[in-house]
Amino acid sequence: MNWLDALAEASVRSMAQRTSRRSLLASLGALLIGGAALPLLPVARGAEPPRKGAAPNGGAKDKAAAKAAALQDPQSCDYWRHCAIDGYLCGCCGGSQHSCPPGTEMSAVTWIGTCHNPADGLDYVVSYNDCCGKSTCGRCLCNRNERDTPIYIPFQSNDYNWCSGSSKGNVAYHCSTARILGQAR
Amino acid sequence: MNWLDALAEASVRSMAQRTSRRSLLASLGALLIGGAALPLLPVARGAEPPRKGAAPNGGAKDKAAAKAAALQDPQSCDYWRHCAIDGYLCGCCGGSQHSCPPGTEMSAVTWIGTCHNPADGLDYVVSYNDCCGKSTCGRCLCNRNERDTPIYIPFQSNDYNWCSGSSKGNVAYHCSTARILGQAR
Amino acid sequence: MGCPSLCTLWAGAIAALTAAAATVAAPLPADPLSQVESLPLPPAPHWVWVNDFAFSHMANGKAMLVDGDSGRFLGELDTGFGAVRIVLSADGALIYSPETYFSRGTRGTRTDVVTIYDAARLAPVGEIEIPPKRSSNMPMIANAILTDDGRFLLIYNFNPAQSISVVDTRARTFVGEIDTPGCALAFPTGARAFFSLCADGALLKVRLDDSGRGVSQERTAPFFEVQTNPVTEKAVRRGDSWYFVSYDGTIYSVIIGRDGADLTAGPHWSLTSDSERAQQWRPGGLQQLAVHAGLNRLYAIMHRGGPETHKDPGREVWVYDLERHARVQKIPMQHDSGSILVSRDAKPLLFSIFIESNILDVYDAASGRHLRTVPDIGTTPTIMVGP
Amino acid sequence: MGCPSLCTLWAGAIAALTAAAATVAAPLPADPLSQVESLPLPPAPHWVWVNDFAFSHMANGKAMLVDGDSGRFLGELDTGFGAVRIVLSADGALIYSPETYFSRGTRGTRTDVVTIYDAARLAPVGEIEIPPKRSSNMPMIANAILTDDGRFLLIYNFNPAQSISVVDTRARTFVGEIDTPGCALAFPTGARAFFSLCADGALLKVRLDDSGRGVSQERTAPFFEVQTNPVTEKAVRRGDSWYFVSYDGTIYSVIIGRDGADLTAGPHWSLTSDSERAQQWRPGGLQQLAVHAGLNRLYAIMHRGGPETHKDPGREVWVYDLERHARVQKIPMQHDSGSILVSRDAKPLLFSIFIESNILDVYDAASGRHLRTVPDIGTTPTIMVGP
Repeated sequence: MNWLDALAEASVRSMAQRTSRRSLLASLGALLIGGAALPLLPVARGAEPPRKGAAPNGGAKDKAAAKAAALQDPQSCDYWRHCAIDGYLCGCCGGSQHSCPPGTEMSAVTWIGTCHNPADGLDYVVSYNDCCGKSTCGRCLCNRNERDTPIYIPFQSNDYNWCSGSSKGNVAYHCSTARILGQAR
Repeated sequence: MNWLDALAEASVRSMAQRTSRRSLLASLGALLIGGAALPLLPVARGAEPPRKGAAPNGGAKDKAAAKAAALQDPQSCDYWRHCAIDGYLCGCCGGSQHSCPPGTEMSAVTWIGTCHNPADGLDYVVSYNDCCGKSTCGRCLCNRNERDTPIYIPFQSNDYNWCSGSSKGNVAYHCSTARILGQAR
Repeated sequence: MGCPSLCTLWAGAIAALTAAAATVAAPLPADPLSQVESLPLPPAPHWVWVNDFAFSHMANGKAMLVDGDSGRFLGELDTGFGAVRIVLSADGALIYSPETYFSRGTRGTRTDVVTIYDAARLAPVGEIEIPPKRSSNMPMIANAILTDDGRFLLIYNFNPAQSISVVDTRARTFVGEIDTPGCALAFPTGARAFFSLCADGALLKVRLDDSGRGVSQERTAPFFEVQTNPVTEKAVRRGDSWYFVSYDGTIYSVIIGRDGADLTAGPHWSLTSDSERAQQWRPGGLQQLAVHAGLNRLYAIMHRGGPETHKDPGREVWVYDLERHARVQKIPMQHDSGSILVSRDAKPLLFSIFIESNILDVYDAASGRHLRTVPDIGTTPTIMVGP
Repeated sequence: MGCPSLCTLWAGAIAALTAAAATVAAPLPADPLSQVESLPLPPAPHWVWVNDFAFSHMANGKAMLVDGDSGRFLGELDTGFGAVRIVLSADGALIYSPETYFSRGTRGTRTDVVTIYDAARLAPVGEIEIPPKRSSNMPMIANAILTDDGRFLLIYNFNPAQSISVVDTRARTFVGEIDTPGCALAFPTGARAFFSLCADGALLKVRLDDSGRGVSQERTAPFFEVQTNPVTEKAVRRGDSWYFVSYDGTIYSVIIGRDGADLTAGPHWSLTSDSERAQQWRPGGLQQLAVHAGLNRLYAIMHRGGPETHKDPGREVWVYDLERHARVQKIPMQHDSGSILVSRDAKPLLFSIFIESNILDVYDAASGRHLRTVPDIGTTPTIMVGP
């Protein structure tokens, strides 16, 4: 399983919501530095200094407060667990960050990321299980491509519909969760 | 057949494209006066003086020229034959004002209107056969409710999907045509 | 490579990444696998179901459930091609959904069913096949509706022959079809009676037996004037009265007498004053009326325009006392309103949608205060139903 | 009342309305009934098929045909759930479409088929059932593709086991499935050969026999570097070369040798100069490369951004001479461009779409001049194929 080898030391797709990607990247750069001591973890790949050309932090207190709130809001693309999500947020669809909306089924196989929780300063392994069996939810699309791989490296690719792996062979994609699997070491 | 009785002296749904309905109505009022000598025809119902509150004609020559061109453009909601249409214009979907796009089937039963052709000064009975068997075309939506009736008066109602009457019992609605049946007397 | 071996490897990789490390702060616990939400029953009074007709992709209609108090999206049902509405059981535990499917999406064999959903799990628990002739039209409340005792589901057919399919929700069977030539839709008037609206303005009164079969039909003389100022088919019911509104804003009522068959006309009255009519105020929209039984109030979406604007949205909802036939309130709308619903409880919410946008507006029906706007409610939201 | 009697009455009513009246001007003739358009064959070189993934209603994907010269919308196919692409036969007379359906729209029994359409009538003329495991992913050209002689259709499966389904388009049968563990997609290299891309950067070379069955597999050493700067799977082909581009804009080619199995690496070269790289110019998009064989040109959508922007749209298309590996042109885009295609003829058009809008832009590929913008092309247009 070449992609599992890759996975063990792999990069993780990280935060870059299309609609506010540039502003988000600046804050991320800083966040992820907190994970720099964990060289084998995906999150370590995020430990880059803020890049040239990234939008300068406007410095407005309101902005910073809103950003901080969003980091703890499961219905926000900026929620800390969503650092490698791609799809509609189940928290906006009748589920939550770790549960599926009524009547859908959680995919058995999916892709994972490692995210930093600013509230406790810890990094967590997060599993982005899709919820399956109904049409797309259509709410809170959160689409990021940081460290996303092409589909020939499946478990790091956000271009798959992971409902494909559902036990019922039913591929209808509804939304994506962000479950904590455990603390990252 | 009560609704056929009604039909014989019936009103016809006329022009009121949602997006430019108000400007359109003013011009229609004038147009339809040409049909005032035909009291039994639907078009006669249109023979009202321009109403108070209707948008005054801006008088711009460009506007008038554009309007005149649109009256002869089968892909325009303002096309003269479309005086009672409701739906996607087949002329924008791979068909024309009197033919269905490839791979669709023309509905056998539908609703009719009577429209005035400014090019020859004649009124025509127009049949708005739907084209059926594929998903909605999604182009050139033309939605009018003038003299539209509730669905308990079916053949004057634009709230039905007329693909319901297709011989294959297949209700997928794709677009609507505007076929000339003959000159109105 | 199959999933069994792959999944084992996968689990191993995850275990390697998540070995429990002692830290100063107690870390957040792991989330359970395969957790799926379910809803409390009965449904809360401030929940609302919004129908998404999905006009650009009609094969994939939806019904979407929103909590009006929080604005939270609670879940959805996929309701197939040309979805008109779902119907809630009397106890709120089940949902009946008339649905149309094709073996190849938009072509192939057509199958019409009533899907029965568990209202807590929003998952199908049964299916009743019905004749594949369910009417495809702009969604109307009277397209599918339960008899007053909640037992028989009446579904309007149009192909273009007109009939009503009767489904026994208790036995979960299709009972049969009742021809209603020249007459449309179903307006229940009792446990075993309904009427359809005929093209000449008459009512076709139909009685059912206890098995749901039609046992008698009677067609009244024209009840409504249909040529110059027809009533819309978008009626609302309060107790023993169905309220219809004409294009010009006159309210006509059908009063249900003994046994649901003795139908009489109530007094008619206008939503507008002479001066308002002169200003072309009139009702409009797709679900243009709402009613609150407890408050005895009628709500109407109002705008200014000619008779051809009878489906246009409005920016005001006018509220009437149904006893005095008097307007008691005007509620300004934040956005274009094409459909309204008022919850049944004592502190009602007023919900508003419009097919050309995809938001749900929520108001306090008593004060008229705008409480919230819920975004991203489907593609082309049409009509609403509540518990 | 049934349609026969109703239709007779209906015809009578119409006859009454249309009695021929003599007038001074010759009136327009009646239009024929039931006229349905069909398309000339072979397809014109400036036609383009746009895939609508319909992300908000994935059960109703479409393929839409547009004439680039006139901007006219010529027709569409409904292509089911999670539609990736259609495949045109070598002579252009048929269209092969891998499609997924459920018995109840988005639930129930899943059926995967290759629907065969008549390309003139845009109507189904055949259907081949395939295993219900077709990969559901963002549409890629290599999801479904014909062998070089046009006989075998190769379809990528992922559930998450990986394989290729082989369909014999001549016999119109499903031949079988070829396991490709750890390797994805299909890139044909001959009449009976293709390769898949493996997660470690290797190529899995597969040979077929004349019945389409896999007869040998060989996995190369890693061919591409996948950890720091992988090539995307969005390759384009010209003659005996498949051109891949990495996240940083380096072009790598796979050169097909004798019999389609002897694959070697061509020279690699960069789309960008050192100073352009310093400015973070890089390729992006969903169908980010295009090629013109006759002109020997490669086209790439370019924008400025970090490696995580490798799927971002661009506002420029840069054009390269494939022999000299030199940029020869920059074409400014009128709108965000996420996917491009260049027609094969001597006066090629450049087509551009982007999944977040629903327009098709058409350019003269030689001059770069913007010719037209065609509106209302589906809901979420993804990739394009041409004749």
